[in-house]
Amino acid sequence: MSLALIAALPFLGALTPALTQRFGRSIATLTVALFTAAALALILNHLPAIIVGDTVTTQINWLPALGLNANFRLDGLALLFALLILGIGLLIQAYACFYLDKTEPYARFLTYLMLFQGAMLGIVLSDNILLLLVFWELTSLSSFLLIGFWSHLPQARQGARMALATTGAGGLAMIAGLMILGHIVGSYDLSTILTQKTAIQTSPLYLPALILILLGAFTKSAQFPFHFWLPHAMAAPTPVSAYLHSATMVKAGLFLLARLWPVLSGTPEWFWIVTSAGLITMAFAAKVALFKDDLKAILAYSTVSHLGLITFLLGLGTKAAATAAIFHILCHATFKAALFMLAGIVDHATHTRDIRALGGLRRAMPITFGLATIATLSMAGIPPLNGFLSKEMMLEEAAHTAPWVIPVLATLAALLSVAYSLRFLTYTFLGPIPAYSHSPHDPTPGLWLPPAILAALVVAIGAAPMPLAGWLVDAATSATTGEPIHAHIALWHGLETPALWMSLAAIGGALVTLGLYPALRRVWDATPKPQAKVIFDASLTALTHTAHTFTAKLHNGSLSRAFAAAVLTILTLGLYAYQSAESLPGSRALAAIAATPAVGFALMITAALAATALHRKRLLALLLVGIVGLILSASFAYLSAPDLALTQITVEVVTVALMLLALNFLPKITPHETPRLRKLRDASLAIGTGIATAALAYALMMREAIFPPISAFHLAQSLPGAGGHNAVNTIIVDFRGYDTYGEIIVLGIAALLIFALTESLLGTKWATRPDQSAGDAGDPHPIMLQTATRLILPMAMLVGCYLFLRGHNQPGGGFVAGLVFAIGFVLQYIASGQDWAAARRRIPYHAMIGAGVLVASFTGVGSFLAGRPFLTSNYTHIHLPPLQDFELATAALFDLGVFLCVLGAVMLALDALARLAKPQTAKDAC
Amino acid sequence: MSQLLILPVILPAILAGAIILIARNTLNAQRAISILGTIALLALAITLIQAPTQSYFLGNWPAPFGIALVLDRLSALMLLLTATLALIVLIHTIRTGWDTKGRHFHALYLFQLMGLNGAFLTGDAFNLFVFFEVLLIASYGLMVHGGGEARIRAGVQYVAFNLLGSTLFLFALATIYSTTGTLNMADLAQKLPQIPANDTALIRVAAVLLMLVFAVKAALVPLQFWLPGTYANAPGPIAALFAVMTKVGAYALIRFGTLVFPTDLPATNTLLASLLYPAALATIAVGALGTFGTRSLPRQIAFAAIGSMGTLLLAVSAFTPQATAAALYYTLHSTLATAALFLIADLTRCRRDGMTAALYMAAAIAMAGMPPLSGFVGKLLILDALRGDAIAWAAILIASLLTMIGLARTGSDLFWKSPSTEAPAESKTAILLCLAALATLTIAAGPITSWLTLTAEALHAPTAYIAANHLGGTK
Amino acid sequence: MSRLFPHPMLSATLFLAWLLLAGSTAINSLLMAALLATLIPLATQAYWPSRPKIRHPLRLISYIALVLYDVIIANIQVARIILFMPADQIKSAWITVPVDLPCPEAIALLAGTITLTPGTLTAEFSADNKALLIHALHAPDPDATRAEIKSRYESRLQRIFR
Amino acid sequence: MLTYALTFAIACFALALILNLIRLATAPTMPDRILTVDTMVINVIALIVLYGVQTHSTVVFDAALLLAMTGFISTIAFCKFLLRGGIIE
Amino acid sequence: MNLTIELLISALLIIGGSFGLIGSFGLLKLREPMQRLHAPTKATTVGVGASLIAAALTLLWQTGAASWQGVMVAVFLFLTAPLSGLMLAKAHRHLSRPDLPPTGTKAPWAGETPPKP
Amino acid sequence: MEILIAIAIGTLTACGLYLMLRARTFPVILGLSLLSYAVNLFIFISGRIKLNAPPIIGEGSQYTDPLPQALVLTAIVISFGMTAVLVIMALGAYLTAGHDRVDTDADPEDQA
Ligand code: NA
Ligand code: NA
Repeated sequence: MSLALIAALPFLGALTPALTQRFGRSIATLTVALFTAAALALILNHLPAIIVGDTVTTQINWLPALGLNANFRLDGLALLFALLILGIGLLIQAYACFYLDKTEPYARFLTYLMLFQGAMLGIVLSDNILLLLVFWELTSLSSFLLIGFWSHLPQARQGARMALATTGAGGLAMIAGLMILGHIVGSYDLSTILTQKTAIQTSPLYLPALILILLGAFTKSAQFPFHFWLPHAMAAPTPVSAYLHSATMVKAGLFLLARLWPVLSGTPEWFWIVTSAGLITMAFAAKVALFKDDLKAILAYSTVSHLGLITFLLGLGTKAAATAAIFHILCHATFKAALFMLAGIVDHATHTRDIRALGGLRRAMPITFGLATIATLSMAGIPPLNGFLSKEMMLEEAAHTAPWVIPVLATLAALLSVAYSLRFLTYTFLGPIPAYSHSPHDPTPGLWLPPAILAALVVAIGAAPMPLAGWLVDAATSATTGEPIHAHIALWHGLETPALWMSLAAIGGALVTLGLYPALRRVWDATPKPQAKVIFDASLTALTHTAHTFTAKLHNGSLSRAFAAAVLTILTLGLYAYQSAESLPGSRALAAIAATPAVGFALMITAALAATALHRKRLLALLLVGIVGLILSASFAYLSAPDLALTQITVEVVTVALMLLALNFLPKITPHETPRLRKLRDASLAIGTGIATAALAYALMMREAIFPPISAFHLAQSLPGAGGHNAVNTIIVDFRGYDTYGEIIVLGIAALLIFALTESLLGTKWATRPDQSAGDAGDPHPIMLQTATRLILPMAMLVGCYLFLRGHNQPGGGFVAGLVFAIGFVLQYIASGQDWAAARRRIPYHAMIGAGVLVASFTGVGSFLAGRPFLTSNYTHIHLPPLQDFELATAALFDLGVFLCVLGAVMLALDALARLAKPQTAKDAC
Repeated sequence: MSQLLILPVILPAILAGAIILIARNTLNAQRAISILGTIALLALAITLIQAPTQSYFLGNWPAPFGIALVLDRLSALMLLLTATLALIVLIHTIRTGWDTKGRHFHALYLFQLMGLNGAFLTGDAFNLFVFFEVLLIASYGLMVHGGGEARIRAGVQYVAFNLLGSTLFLFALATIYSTTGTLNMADLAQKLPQIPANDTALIRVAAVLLMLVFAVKAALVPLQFWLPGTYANAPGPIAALFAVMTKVGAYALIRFGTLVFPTDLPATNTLLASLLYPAALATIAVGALGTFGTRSLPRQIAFAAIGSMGTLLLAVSAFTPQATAAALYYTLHSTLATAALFLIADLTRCRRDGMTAALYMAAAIAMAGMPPLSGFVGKLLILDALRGDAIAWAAILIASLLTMIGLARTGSDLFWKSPSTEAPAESKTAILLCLAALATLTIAAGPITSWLTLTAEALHAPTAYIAANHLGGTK
Repeated sequence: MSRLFPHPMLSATLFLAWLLLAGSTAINSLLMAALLATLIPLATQAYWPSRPKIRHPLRLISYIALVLYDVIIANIQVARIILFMPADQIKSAWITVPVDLPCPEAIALLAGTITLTPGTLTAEFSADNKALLIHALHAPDPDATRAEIKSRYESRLQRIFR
Repeated sequence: MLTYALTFAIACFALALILNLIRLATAPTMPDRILTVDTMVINVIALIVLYGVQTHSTVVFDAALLLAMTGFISTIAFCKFLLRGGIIE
Repeated sequence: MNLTIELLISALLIIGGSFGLIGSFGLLKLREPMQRLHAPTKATTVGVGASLIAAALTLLWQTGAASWQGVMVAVFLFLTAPLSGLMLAKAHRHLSRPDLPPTGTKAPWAGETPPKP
Repeated sequence: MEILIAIAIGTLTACGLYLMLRARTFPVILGLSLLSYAVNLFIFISGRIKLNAPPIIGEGSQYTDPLPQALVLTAIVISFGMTAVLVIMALGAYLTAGHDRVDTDADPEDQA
């Protein structure tokens, strides 16, 4: 539990600044520092156990199904990193408190910083690689926020995005790599994985896993060629650079290499990939650092170089090299964090970071100069500082590694390291004083104390490595290698160590290099260099552009193309599904073709084709489609489907009215605008699908169902079970009344939608006014029409009642009845106008819909009273002398709901559309 | 048989009917009914999720002759997801006043919930069509709520495209009925294995057509064209609610793919899986490239939604219990994450302060599948379930990266580049609730996934589902 | 009574129509017919605000019989024109018929009669409803056609409607 | 005899439909086309009634009734469209 | 008796069919649009009317049950045909603008285009 | 008869699809109407064809399959509602945009 608490503490701390910021920066800083310190204290609490080689673990089951568990472990390696993260974290918090300007959103900064701290701590404490991934990605995210902290600066935004893209990409590769690792082992728990060296290294998936994991580690630790993001991350405030980009986050990759060292290292693949990446990075970045003029850029490339050094050491795969690597992690964190802080101080004091504009600060800023000297010389690997010790160990390892190019490159890197360090120091602090805009001076202790503490460590560790750092290096290295290690760190190993001579050569070479610097600089400046940022930007821009173009071209807003794609897909896959299986030939006896239906179908087909061919003349096309509807209705009557005929006839009338209402506004002609090729494409798709549909229909009609259809039950139960002769109607109101329930709601919603949209249209200024020039005849309401419709309305209602009442036994029903009523009322609208008809409406159409839904619902709910499910029907025969007995069925009540809903919906929709035709009048609420 | 099963469908319908009948001109009453109704639905869903698999025989007609509702773990889960999302979105809508920008918002909203719940509960293929239509037409209404040129024009495309889908649905259902003589899904599950091996072509056609319908709803490439315009132009909260609409398609694909057309069915075999797999990959690609290459936030979220559907359906296409469980987890996650992003996008129209930025960050993290939120967990679950499939892994991971970069770019442009505008503080309650739900998904991932694992196992061995069909309807 | 039956003729028509539709004169049908014949006119009276006064309902029936007879006769005449008369010999004409009828219902009835009898067709009303524009398919003597309409139909209608 | 007469009548109305189709194709004006469709409706009503006679069933008479009651509405709506643009004013 | 009824029905059917055909034939044959308007009245009245009577008689004769719905069909056709005729005539006139005789009253024809304000 | 119906279904489908592929809203609406006619017929024939056998119990000795008819009824009603919705939306689009093209811009905010 305590480890989980430790991991959680920084996150809890991240919550506090929002609450404490009102009390001022100091309080806010102290509060978060308290959390960091508490975590540190809890870590130190475990120190004695760790030093003797124990491992502290905590297990919390989080997602056992996946193997993602909140398992934490604290061993020597974790301890080393935890101390760096929390210790330097405390210093950074103090430094930042004084560093950031008063106008900056400091609370947010602290929150981000603590989020990062938590993520980083999480990485090193994770005992589950999936959990580690969680924290790993969190560091990418929180560093994105920190780099982009000065969000008003374009380079900050860009640097943040670059870091996120690069480390994010690596992180995703690492997810794959670590998951493969987990799959090889069968567990995602580090404790298990670390014991499975043989299984992992003999697995065919070892190499892919290795490469993917290394991608993650190298991007995070800015190894060549993924180093480019780090210098751009320097757009972050200096405390961030000091913390993330020197001491902690960039070391996460190294941590991972170290963490997995026992199971991944020792193979040729590991050796070659890791050492070459490290060595190249070390030498290459050192060279670049030599030619940079920005203080932070020099430090950034130096960081890259030192990370390369450590990577190189880890790649060697020997315990001694691992020891050196661990030790250098510690040393580098101390001097580099200090240097970043000092660079920040110089920046603050002089308002520049360009070393060509700096100089002579040793007098103006003696404290800074002193601290910088210590840290820089350590960076250069000058004895007796700690940097020297670890560099010696590195050179010693390099010297014993074949081929020769390795020690040579290592020495060269050391040489360059000395050179840029000296250049950094001398250009900034020595030489003449240039004209500063205002006189620079040492900062308040708040700013210089944190680097001073680190500098003290640099000196102390250099002076007494074994008592001060030996135990820590031992513990960490033991944890890394999985075997007890007792390092021997000393200033002097005797004259026969190659490292000594390599160091001397490096220092000497560096002095020569610095002497030749102007010449070298001219060569450098004249050499064309691939600018990583330019390449990155260009490729990202190209990728963005490609993605954008692709998306815009694909989703170009063309509905026709969307349709075409859909139709093609449906057709192709349908045909494929058919082609790829067998089918028995149909054997049903077919019905004979009578002449009259043949004429009818011919008429329908002709009308459909004509409507398609003549679709540009919209009114004509509508008329032709009307013919199709007419023949279809008649066909239903002919094909023993009288209910369908009734429905189709009435729906047709209302649809035509609706379309004409709309066509009143719309253009009457469709322009010629599609190219011939498009028409050809459309025609082929349409014809192909038509043929396929016809074939499918024919195939279905040719054969009986494989199983007896369930409708046999409906036919058998229609009368005894549902109390109606009309099996279609009993299905609609009873067997499948629930479908009908949904269907009337669809209709109701349609009406509400039309009403709502009309309302919103009435409230807006239209781009287009209806073109009324076409129909300018007088006499909007012919008297004969008015008079006749007065008779037709009651007659229609009578017919409606007739169809409603007999629906259960004969064709008809609530739906048709509702439509017939609606048609009667629509006629009033047509004959006498919207004003006239709407003024005579007694019941609001809305209410009819609502009432319809409620009547249908409560009819259904009524069966609850009998403990029966929704919509359970009941019917009874009433004997009331002298009347003949008649049937009362709950289905009729349900049908009444249908009736009301249909009537209300049709009328509401038409009324709304009619109101649209005269937007000048005030809205009349329904 | 518990009457509770029908309530998720008829309760919203009755409330909507009541709104139209008596409360259509009083906004406060509408809001009260709407909120209370949604809370009731949430309570119902919580009750039902603990219930065993059972059927509800409408009209008391026995299956397969009447229509049966079937409540199983999956449908209960979808009910819960819908109710949760609905409540969140409704709160946002009321607090931002979106419901005053047009008529009938609340009635349409309740009908929308009715349609969704009905689709999740039904055990009848044709009834599924009916409730698809209910939920679609309500969504049309909500989509154009408030009007405006761009929205209405996008609405036209949305409606037209879905009408094509609905027509296809009918073709498929007719083919199924014609060949098998039944519409009940459990009945189909029992009958299809008995189809003679030499006469499977027609049912295969039907299966493919049916799955294509669901693919339209799920925005599977190349049937995704309707989505970006619709989601980007819909009112913010409605776009958020629509996050669950694509899941209806996913739900139906899972339901039919495991119950009616499982991979061990001789007639269809792995036909559907093998079609779904490349389509899902293409969907991931289209979604990721769209998220990466688009600059307007709502559109970008729409593409991210497409991408997440691809990821989800990639998992579905494996048709293994483990992958299905992962897909279900991802369903919950991507619904809430998409919704959160849309709600935030709605907020950013007038407000881009630090708090909004933080909310955006959290939602974007979830959407991109970055830790610590559920997107990461979901992604890991799917990767784990698809182990050994390098293409799938690469697709998911690269898409995740592209989504992350795209959302980061938009976020930094939106919150860093353009100064935060001062506007009246709008409520963030709904967004916080949504993120809290995502956090819950993450923290409680253990119990949730073990529940989902059982759900997936039940889906792949649907004996309880089928058995529930034979237990009632005595009329 | 007039409040219960705002349009007695309508009620009668509906009563009869129901029996025709139901195809039965059983007690149930009669009751339902009576119910609907009462309720529907009440429900729709707002849509038929005026109340035409019919003096002689029986004469209305005989008028309808007359029209039916005329329809058959005229049909035969027009059939001959269509089938056998060369197109260029057909002398169509527009004829104005001044009318003097008390209510719109009567005017509509006249106009309908004219259209239903083949060969003539009501094409328009004057804005003040005092004249009908009639199109005659073949009217060598328009005045005669006008006179026949006035004497055969209009005068009868004048006597039926007040 | 009845059968022949019935067949004759059905054939007449079917033929009438074909004539309508020809008229539709050659009609010079929109009102002409509307008129033709109006006539088609009447012919279809007749055919439906005669089909009922042929099958001794009154089930289809309702369809004829509805067509007779509602068929003219489309005609009026189309005409009103030509006359006034709006069919409901 | 049977033969008489059969003859009667057959005659009605033949008359109905013929007039229906003549109506559609007239539609095709007549030259002027206004003339064509007269044609379908035949199908409406005698054509369908005779068929309906034939239908009623046949069903009465063959099934013994009278079907009076046909009467309602005829009622609706008679009620609505003048309306179609009027509106079609108006549409014709509006589009072709023939010279009309005066109304003989102070008012113009109702359908004449009102002067633009 | 079956061949005739199949051809009718095929023609209606083809015509409907061709119109749906047009670039203006009105033809698209007409196309959807034709397509819904086609699908209604298609559902109807899924119960196969029986002449003169309406599913009215007691009217005859054999009946056509009533279930597809009930399904068609539902489909007709729903497609009626949907058509109405599409019509009003097309109208709204035309009134607000000033034209009736169905295609929208790829990414309206990119142009801005
Ligand atoms: Na006439
Ligand atoms: Na006449």
